[in-house]
Amino acid sequence: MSQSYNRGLIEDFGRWKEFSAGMWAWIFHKFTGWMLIGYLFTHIAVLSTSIGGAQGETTMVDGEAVNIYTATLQGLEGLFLVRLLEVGLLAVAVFHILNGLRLLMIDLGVGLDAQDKSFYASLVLTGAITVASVPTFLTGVSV
Amino acid sequence: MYEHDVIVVGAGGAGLRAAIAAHEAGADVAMVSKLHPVRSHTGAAEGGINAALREGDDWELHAYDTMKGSDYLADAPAVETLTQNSPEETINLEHWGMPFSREDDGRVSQRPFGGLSFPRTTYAGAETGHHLLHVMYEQVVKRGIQVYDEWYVMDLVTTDEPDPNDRECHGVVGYDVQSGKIEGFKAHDGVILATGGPGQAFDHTTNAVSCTGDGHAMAYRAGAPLEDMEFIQFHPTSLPSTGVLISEGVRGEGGILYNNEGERFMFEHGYANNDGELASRDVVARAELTEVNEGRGVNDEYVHLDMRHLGEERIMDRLENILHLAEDFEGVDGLIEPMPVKPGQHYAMGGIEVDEHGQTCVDGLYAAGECACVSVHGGNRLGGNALPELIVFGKRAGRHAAGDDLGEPEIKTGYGDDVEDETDTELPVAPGKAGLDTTGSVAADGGVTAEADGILERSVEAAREHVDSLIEKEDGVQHAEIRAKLQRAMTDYVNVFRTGDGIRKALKIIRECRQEYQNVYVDDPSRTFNTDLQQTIETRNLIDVAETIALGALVRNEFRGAHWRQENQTRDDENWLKHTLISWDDGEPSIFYRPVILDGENKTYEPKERSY
Amino acid sequence: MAERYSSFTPGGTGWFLQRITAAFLVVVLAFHFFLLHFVNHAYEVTFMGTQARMENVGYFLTMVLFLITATFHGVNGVYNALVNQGLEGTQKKAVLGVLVVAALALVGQGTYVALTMAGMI
Amino acid sequence: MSTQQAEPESQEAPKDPEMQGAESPAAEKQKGGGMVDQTSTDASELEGETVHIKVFRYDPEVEAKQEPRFDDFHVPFEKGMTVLDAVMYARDEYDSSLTFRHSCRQAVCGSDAFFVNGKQRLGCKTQIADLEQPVRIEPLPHQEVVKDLVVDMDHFYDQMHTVEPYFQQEDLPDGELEEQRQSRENREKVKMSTRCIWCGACMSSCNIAAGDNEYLGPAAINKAYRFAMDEREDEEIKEHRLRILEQEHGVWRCQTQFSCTEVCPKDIPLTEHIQELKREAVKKNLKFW
Ligand SMILES: Cc1cc2nc3c(=O)[nH]c(=O)nc-3n(C[C@H](O)[C@H](O)[C@H](O)COP(=O)(O)OP(=O)(O)OC[C@H]3O[C@@H](n4cnc5c(N)ncnc54)[C@H](O)[C@@H]3O)c2cc1C
Ligand code: HEM
Ligand code: SF4
Ligand code: F3S
Ligand code: FES
Repeated sequence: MSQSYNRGLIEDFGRWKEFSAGMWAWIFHKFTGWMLIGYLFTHIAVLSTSIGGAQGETTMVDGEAVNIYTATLQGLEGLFLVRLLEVGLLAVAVFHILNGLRLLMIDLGVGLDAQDKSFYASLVLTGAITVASVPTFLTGVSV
Repeated sequence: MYEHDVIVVGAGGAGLRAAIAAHEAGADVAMVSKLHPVRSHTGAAEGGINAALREGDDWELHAYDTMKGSDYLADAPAVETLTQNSPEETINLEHWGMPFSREDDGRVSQRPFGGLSFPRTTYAGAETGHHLLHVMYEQVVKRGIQVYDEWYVMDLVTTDEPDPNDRECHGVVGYDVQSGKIEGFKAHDGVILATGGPGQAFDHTTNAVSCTGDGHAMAYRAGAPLEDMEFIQFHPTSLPSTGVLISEGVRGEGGILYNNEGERFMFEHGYANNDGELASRDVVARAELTEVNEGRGVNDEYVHLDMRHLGEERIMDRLENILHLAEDFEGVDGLIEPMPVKPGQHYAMGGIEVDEHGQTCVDGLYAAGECACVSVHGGNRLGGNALPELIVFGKRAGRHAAGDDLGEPEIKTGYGDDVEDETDTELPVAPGKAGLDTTGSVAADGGVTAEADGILERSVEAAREHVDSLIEKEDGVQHAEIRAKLQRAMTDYVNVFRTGDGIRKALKIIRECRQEYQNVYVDDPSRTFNTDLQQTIETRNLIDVAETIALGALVRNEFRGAHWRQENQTRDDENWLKHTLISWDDGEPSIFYRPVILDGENKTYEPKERSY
Repeated sequence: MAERYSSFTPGGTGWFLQRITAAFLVVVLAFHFFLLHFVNHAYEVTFMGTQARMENVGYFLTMVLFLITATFHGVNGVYNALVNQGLEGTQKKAVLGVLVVAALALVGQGTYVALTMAGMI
Repeated sequence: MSTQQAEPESQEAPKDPEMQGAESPAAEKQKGGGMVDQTSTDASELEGETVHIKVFRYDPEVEAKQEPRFDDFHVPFEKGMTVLDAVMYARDEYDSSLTFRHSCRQAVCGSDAFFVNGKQRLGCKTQIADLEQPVRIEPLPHQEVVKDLVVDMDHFYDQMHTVEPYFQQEDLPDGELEEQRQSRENREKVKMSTRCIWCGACMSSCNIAAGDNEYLGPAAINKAYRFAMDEREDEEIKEHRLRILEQEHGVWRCQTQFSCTEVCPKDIPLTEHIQELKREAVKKNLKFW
């Protein structure tokens, strides 16, 4: 006899303000996972230039013939945007790793009581590592 | 219309056990309950189940303790049936997987309890009732027994011979709370009432909101007498705002009761110079109420139970759950402030009169559990004796209804040669008369025994009309108002302290409530989950039940067990070794008495002074 | 309810492999990142350098294994996520098909790339 | 109602004078529907303090309530007041059509799990003083609403029944009075899992259960845990139970979001139990490899 109707945001994720640590961890983990697999596909695509590279293909950079693989990679690396994305990738990867470790611990039944703390710890560590690595990532960038 | 061999009304411990037993005896059984089974109030029981299981203990000792605890108002055949069967039934629960607390050797644990000569209270942590209820529901699921949950039973379908002893019960009328549909349930072999206690007749109770005495009222209107209704157990330490029970353990560990002047009144006002806070439940409850009545209560309502001096360590170790209760339900931190407590209605010793097989005097109508009175508790129930009653007598009622032969009962029911009519007490008002036929009296159908189907349909029709009229009526009184008034009256005048004058006042107010109820209406026009409607019907039942409690309390002019009368503060074995019975006779209660049976299988239980 | 009663349950195996691959990935991914961003800066990567590393059999095998586990882990993760969102029936089968093909393509192409880097092709 | 004014016993609470039958929906919505006049509440002797609650209202059958809405009530505050006390007061004094399940008032019957200020809680176990006002009270998310705060629990019960929630040991000790032995440690192990009161809070809080109707859900899995870990049942029965749990919509669905554990009013470590079952299932399968 019950009626169903749309209770709007109660039913979906619109209540994000009321999410708890575990839910955020889940969402972030999902997000980072998808980013990583997406990156993996792109990564292999870019690296595919090595097929040409191996056959000695070149392209002209600043009037010089450079191995096409080297040129592609260094060309991309020369872009500020790519560097920035790389920092983002690092953040994503670090979070996924740290939270992944957290999840592995949870699967083993370790530290369940501290699951929210370990999530916050993952976040903080991710932040710290990312910030610390910015100089390394941005050196030698020619804008 | 639904048809089954046996219909069990109520799915608490008693109802579940009855259904399983009837099912095992081969009957097609269905349960009809206004709550989903696991919501039943059996789940609230904490203490345990009394059963003589161990070396050094036996059923006879248990029977002796029970008779003594009852203040010699229990019927020996019932008590002996209980104590003989409890061990087997308790172990049966274990076989069904009940998580009892365990000893080192892996056997079930037992603990001492008030009034018991042997530690025979079998328990599962502090939540024995919860486990008992769930384990039995699990067995019902396992057996695939049909459960109509959230179906409210409005009335019994009974033939209408003038003498209740000739009547037959053919089923019930149910109301589907979710959809508002009203349907008949035909029972080929029997209807078992297991509707629990009537605690909501009082405004402060440890009982659930659903404990509205529906079964009592239905049986009463069908002509089955209610027995010993005046015997109500009050628990001295319940939280004032909700009635949640604070276990006796706090006082056991050394908790102290104070009034608003900081006096340790149990001693300072001489209520119990030896035992103080540890005096028996009724003594402490009366003391607390005296303090409040004499103006020494906190906020004119309660007293303080202080355990701070026990120290955090000891409290955390032994009374941790009490801290949670006080915090969750009263917002009080027991470590830094005293806890407010006051007496609360806790248990009804009386109920629908039945024999050892759970039969009432109406053919095909059974009752079991707190709503019934086989009389194992008499004037006072021992802690841990209600749960075994559920499983022992629930099972017997189920088996008997399904056709198992349990032999000839020793206990008699109904009005008969062996009863004595009440002639002495003058009643302040002619109780009952007013406003009787709001549900279309089931037992009034023109004098001829109709075919079962015919009565069922007529009863369903009457119920539908009744509900329509309640909903269609546009204004009048709301039930909540009447209920509140009734509950106050009961708590003010038929509480721990009872005086003839007070009870008479209560009866007058009850009668007013009955009159006001004539004008009751249901504001919510919806048929979907109309709790307003359900509660309105319940309130009517409460009026009937409250009246029997007050009437019983008025006629019994003695002090026995939980029933105290100012006019006569001693136990009067000369005149009162008898049960009070009240039956509904053409809309008017008639009162009679039946002698108590003190002759057991091997011995007679001679009344002795009840001192511990 | 109980529709599948075989002792080989895809749910459990998938779950288990997801964890095992994750544990493996922690090590290799960290190694990978460290090597190519901190030891050798990515912007300095040249074909020569890559080739030099790849010619080491241990490194080569690690990288191929890295690719396979990462692909399994990633694709299986995506698949689980979609199933959790209520993918059913043919849709589910279709998605599984697409993902398997994509995964095989990725591993195939990746391995091919690695082989060229190692100069084996 | 006005005729009943002079009753000595009735609690001195403000009655909404404008209370209408719901046949006049417009009036109901404005007044009887719970928009209780602040001044009339102030007149109460109860310390003058009131609690502001916003209660979700919906009734498919009553025209004025077909469009879901929130009603405001101002309830006189008393020390120790719980969320359940507040809605009961609102019902008894202001609007008798306010509908919710409740029974025991002591956290054992599991009837009154609501969504209170964005979290699944038992009404009777939640002190209203601990909450931010206005207190928003809604029916449990992810279940169909029957009316007001009442949700349809059938799906929850179905899931509970799916895991065969009953003891299945057939081999019992000889003799009626002989119990099965169980070690204290083992009872301790299953103790928390046996405390479930079927309130449905966990199920309602779980995003996965919300998205996948066939997911057994934390409560049912916990129920299965209660038996699977009970040493009184034989190994084969445990295996049978694990087989039910490791189906596609069983334990693997759980993404360890922990919301179930956080909301459980009985403090059952649900996630822990689910995780342990996952490991048990893997262990069992590894044997076949
Ligand atoms: C706080 C507390 C602690 C207790 N502790 C102990 C203890 O330690 N040991 C002990 O032995 N006893 C104890 N008791 C007493 C004991 O728990 C009860 O007497 C017993 O549980 C009653 O069980 P029952 O099956 O008769 O009724 P209940 O469990 O109350 O069940 C009543 C059933 O009837 C149904 N019902 C009612 N009316 C209708 C209707 N009109 N239509 C359809 N269905 C209806 C309800 O839905 C419910 O399912 C305690 C009681 C309380 C309140
Ligand atoms: C380096 C260490 C890594 C660890 C420890 C790790 C850990 C995990 C774990 C435990 C899960 C399962 C979550 C669950 O089922 O609840 C997961 C999911 C996932 N991982 Fe990883 N992972 C790692 C690397 C990667 C990489 C390199 C990729 C990309 C190729 C990746 C992509 C994914 C994806 C797509 C998911 C599914 C996310 C979802 O649920 O939607 N992970 N990871
Ligand atoms: S596990 Fe906890 S939250 Fe879930 S139904 Fe049981 S008691 Fe409620
Ligand atoms: S919230 Fe849901 S995802 Fe798992 S941990 Fe609880 S069942
Ligand atoms: S009313 Fe029973 S759990 Fe809250």
